[in-house]
Amino acid sequence: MDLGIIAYAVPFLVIGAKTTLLIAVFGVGIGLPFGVAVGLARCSRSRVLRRVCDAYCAIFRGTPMLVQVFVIYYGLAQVSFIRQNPILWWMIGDGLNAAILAVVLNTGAYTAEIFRTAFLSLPKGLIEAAEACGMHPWHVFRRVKFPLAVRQALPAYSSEAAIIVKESSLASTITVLEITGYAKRLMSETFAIMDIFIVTAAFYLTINVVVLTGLKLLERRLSFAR
Amino acid sequence: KDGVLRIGTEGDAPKFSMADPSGKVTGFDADIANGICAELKLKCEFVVQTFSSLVPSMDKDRFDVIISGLGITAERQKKIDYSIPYATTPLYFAVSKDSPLAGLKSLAEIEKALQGKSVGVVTGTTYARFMEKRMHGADLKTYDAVTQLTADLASGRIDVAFADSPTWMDFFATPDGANFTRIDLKIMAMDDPDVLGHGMGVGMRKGNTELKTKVDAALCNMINDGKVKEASMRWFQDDYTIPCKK
Amino acid sequence: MLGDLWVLMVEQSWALALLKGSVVTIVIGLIGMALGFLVATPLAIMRWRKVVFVSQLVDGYSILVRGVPGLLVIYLLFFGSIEWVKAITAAFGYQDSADDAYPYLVGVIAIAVISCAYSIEVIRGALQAVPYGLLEAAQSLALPRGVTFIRITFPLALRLALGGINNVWQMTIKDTSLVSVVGLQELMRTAAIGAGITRSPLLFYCIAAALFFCMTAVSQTAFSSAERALDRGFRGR
Amino acid sequence: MNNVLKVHDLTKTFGSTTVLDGISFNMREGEVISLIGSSGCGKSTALRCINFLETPTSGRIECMGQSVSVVNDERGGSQIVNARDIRNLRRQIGMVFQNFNLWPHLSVLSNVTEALVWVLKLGKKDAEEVALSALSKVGMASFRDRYPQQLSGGQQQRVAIARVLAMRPKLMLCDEPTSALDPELVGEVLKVIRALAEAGATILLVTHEMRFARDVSNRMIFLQNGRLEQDDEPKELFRNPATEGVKRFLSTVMAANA
Amino acid sequence: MNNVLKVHDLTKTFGSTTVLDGISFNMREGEVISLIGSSGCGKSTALRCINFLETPTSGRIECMGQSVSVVNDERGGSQIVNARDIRNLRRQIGMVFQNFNLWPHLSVLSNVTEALVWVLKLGKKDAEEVALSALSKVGMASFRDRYPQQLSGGQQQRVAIARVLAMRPKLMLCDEPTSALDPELVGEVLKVIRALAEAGATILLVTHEMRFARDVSNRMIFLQNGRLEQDDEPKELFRNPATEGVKRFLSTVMAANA
Ligand SMILES: Nc1ncnc2c1ncn2[C@@H]1O[C@H](COP(=O)(O)OP(=O)(O)OP(=O)(O)O)[C@@H](O)[C@H]1O
Ligand SMILES: Nc1ncnc2c1ncn2[C@@H]1O[C@H](COP(=O)(O)OP(=O)(O)OP(=O)(O)O)[C@@H](O)[C@H]1O
Ligand SMILES: [Mg+2]
Ligand SMILES: [Mg+2]
Repeated sequence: MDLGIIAYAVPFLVIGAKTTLLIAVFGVGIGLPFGVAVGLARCSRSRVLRRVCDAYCAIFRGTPMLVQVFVIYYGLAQVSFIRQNPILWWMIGDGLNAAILAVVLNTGAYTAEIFRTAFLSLPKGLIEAAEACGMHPWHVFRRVKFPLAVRQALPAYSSEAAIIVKESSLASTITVLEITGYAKRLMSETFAIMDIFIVTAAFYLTINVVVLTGLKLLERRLSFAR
Repeated sequence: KDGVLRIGTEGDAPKFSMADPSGKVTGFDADIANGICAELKLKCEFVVQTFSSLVPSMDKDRFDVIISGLGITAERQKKIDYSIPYATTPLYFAVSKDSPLAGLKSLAEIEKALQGKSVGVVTGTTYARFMEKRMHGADLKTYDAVTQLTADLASGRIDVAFADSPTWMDFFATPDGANFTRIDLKIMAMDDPDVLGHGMGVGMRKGNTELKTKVDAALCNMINDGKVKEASMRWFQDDYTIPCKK
Repeated sequence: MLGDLWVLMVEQSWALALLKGSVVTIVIGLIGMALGFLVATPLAIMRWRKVVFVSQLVDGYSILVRGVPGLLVIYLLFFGSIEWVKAITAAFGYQDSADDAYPYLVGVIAIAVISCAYSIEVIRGALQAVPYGLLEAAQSLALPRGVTFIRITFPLALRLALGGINNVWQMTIKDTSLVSVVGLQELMRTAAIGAGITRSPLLFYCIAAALFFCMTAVSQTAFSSAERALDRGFRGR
Repeated sequence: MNNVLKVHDLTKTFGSTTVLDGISFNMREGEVISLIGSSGCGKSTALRCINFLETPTSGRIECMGQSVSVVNDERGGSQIVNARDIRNLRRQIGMVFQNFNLWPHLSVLSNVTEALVWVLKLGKKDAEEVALSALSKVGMASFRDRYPQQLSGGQQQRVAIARVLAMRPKLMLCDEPTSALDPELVGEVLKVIRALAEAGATILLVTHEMRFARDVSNRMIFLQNGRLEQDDEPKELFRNPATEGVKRFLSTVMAANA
Repeated sequence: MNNVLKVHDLTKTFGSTTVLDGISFNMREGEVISLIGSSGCGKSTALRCINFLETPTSGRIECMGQSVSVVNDERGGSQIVNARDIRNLRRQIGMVFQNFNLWPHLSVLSNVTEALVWVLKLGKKDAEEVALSALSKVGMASFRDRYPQQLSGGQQQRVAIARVLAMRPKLMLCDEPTSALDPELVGEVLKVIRALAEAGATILLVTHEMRFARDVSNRMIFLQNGRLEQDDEPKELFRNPATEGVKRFLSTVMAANA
């Protein structure tokens, strides 16, 4: 490894890491509640709602995120209606916003699947016990369904969180300079592909080790005595 | 391998290196490669790979040379060896026809006019560096490919784009590009070789001097007998050859 | 518009190339996923049983592989090993065939290594969620460990893991695009080349997405029926 | 006194098995009714229907006069009162489940305060006070910080009872509330139920302990194969079994008691 | 007759709470012993220790003479017999759990045949035959294709009993095997247990039904706060309670029965 190149690369990557974190934080912050809501909707009694959410999940899980990013950023930009609507254009006109939108939509679909199975596998009696004392569905959800589902979903969701951090790299294809954006530039400037790659990976690894260990600790904290 | 020259190339760069569905590579780079093979009496074997794996693959002897429009810069030369430069493409700014920038003439004027404007370039290119070094006040956006750059220029996300001349020839011919024009200021690599490099060269593993002398000689021959010009005219309708200094 | 499409797809035969790419994607995705799952299951079990030392190793592996970009995994695997392989195969005189086959091998292994790390977490989570009393019942009846696992623990855990495994599979099939860095023309890479040289990225990427969607739609029906089968007995109260 | 609960022609089928077959009875305020019958005769299902946890296939359930649930099977569909009405009703109906259904992620105390805080909107302090008093009624106050899975079967059952007691429901549905308790505790629970009834609560309980049922209830209802066979005062029921089924059931009970 | 089970100075603590405190007793072949005591006194834990589901903190359990489990807390660690020995023992020990623990993904029949096929290595046909005969003993043969969650509480309990019956264990540990059953069925189960005991099985059961216990058992063991307070023949126990605790427990039982 060439220390000179690494020393040159790190300051750029640090700047990029801030953007990566920004995307990831928004991705988790919006994507998790959104995904949980979709997961709930997929277990709901309304057939239409279920179908719509199923389709959404099928599409966003079934296609590569790169394509989703492209369609959202370049594809939608070709629709003049969207270009004229200030709110829509605010969402996709700017690369960073479009990236966050894509990450949220993508992770939402995966999160929904994780939580859907978690919700389906909850012992029904526990929910009935909550309903039987007249709890509002929202409270049933918040105090019984969600805490129990989270405990089961956490291992799988921790993977999803790590994926969000890594997939945020696709933002570099739509002009957002996060870690990978800078890394691409540095690589073609210096051709020190492996060196820069390894440093870049170290950045992602650091973020993810923090995320994954954090979630592991949370999991341990939440596990109740058997 | 005996009797074969293995060539790494990207395969997805229009006009330069295009791998068709059957895997056959055409384009300016392919012509240069075939020329070199003919000179060296070797059989050409193309290996199509993504850009970021080209250099490590060559390092590990998956192929012998990279011919993929690589610009020669001092920094890159720390990692790989280059042949002599054989061609360079002129660079232009493109703006929409009704833009006030359309009439500008000098780099200084442009630099001033670009303050606060968003400018698009393809990431990692020598001219992206150039933009960064020269256009301080501009909001630089980097793209992975020229198609994305031109798409954003068309959709109005960026005010100005900077790329090589073949890109603009292509783009202006499309319906989207009809409203755009290039600023009449030709920038060549020689204008600022420290940043823009010395033109395109063939990349080789470091220390492979035997091959380098052979390839250099072959290229020099091709330049001198007009083969490079021929290829350049074929793909770009213009002569981008850099004369052989030896 | 349709005429252009015809020219691109049929006359320039991009359709065929995309289909070929799909085959590479499916083959590598399936083998990688299956391999990963096979390895993940015992590892997850050991992690669940809290086997000393192995648990820590499994945790380390899973955090490491999930933490770094997939591209690095395949880069290190490929570029880290290729010299050795070259040397060894050259010694036996098989260098040419090794050169051709090795990228496939590494591609599959890399995909397996990645999907394995994700599968471990899914399986472990599901195993932990199986009510302990049900396993005690099996123990008290002296069911051998293996039988308990195959007949009781695994089916119950599988039901809980199915959604997660489905996620891992969908991710894995798309992760096959990583193998393009070792020179394999899978679906995404083919689409990227087509997008680049025909200058119609949206068209090619959307076709690729549609092909991916078809693959996952087929697997989705399989997962749905598996889910229904495993849900037998749980639909009561 | 008003009718707290009117059940009319309640029928419930699971697939092809008919579990409840046209059951009708009324409950007046302050009444304690025991639902008896052999295993699998539909007692739990009846309780679950009354609490709307199960949608009846047909029949009518009228609860607290306020709200009426009309269910028709004439057009093959069930029509139920809306979710909000059900919730309002449930606020006044407490249910002790046969298998307790304590929330495993909450401590004993939280299991009890949960509904107090979120349904009755008590403050945290008040809720804990109420909860502790309910817990001590069943002798579980000292286990307040344990988690359900760290409790013995009988302890779990007592927490489940306390969870409902704390809500002071107007109508209490208890599904074998003493199945895991020793005779001593059965006596305690008996006392608690009596006190509740005296304070005006209406209680419908499923039990297999005939003596307990006889002691505590104003009326006893005997179910067999989902059909209501007799609905009478305990004395009357024991003296004059209405059908062969009741007679046989009681005679084996008596034989066992002998 | 041999001692089937010898429990010596069994102690079990969870964290700081001592649940079992130096319990010792023996069981001879064909004996039926009832373990009684108030809720939370450690009955289930004792059963679980004997079946090695719980590792005792200290003490000694000797089972069927074959194998001895020596557990010491002197050096702070527990030393247990190896897993194979435990499995061999468990093959001859059956356990009916307080909360049934039926496997939800298997039909009633499969719940019973499972161990027959995999532990006793019966063929599929034979296993089903044995299973059905066990199921019919508890009146559940007609539910063979149902899943546990489609059964009532009492039906689940009966399947749990059949699952153990079918294995013809030498030693049966039953944790409140009749808690969810009506008196009629309690009588049936009583018969089954008697028949088993007469056929030579040894049965240790936890129960709250004093009459049932008195009728069925050769000896009764009273636990209080994890201590063994009395181990006597039923008559003797009822006549001469050894300690205040036993006396109080029995007196409330009697009062409840009155
Ligand atoms: N995991 C645990 N942690 C702490 N205490 C426990 C745990 N499990 C059980 N206990 C305590 O051990 C005691 C004995 O429990 P056990 O289940 O043996 O009681 P039991 O005699 O079977 O009572 P019941 O008749 O109510 O079933 C109880 O007081 C219980 O609270
Ligand atoms: N989901 C279901 N599908 C089919 N049959 C069911 C289902 N749930 C319950 N049953 C049947 O309905 C009948 C009544 O069940 P229920 O639980 O009401 O009985 P119970 O009177 O409470 O009996 P126990 O005293 O044993 O608890 C039983 O025969 C049971 O098998
Ligand atoms: Mg019941
Ligand atoms: Mg117990």
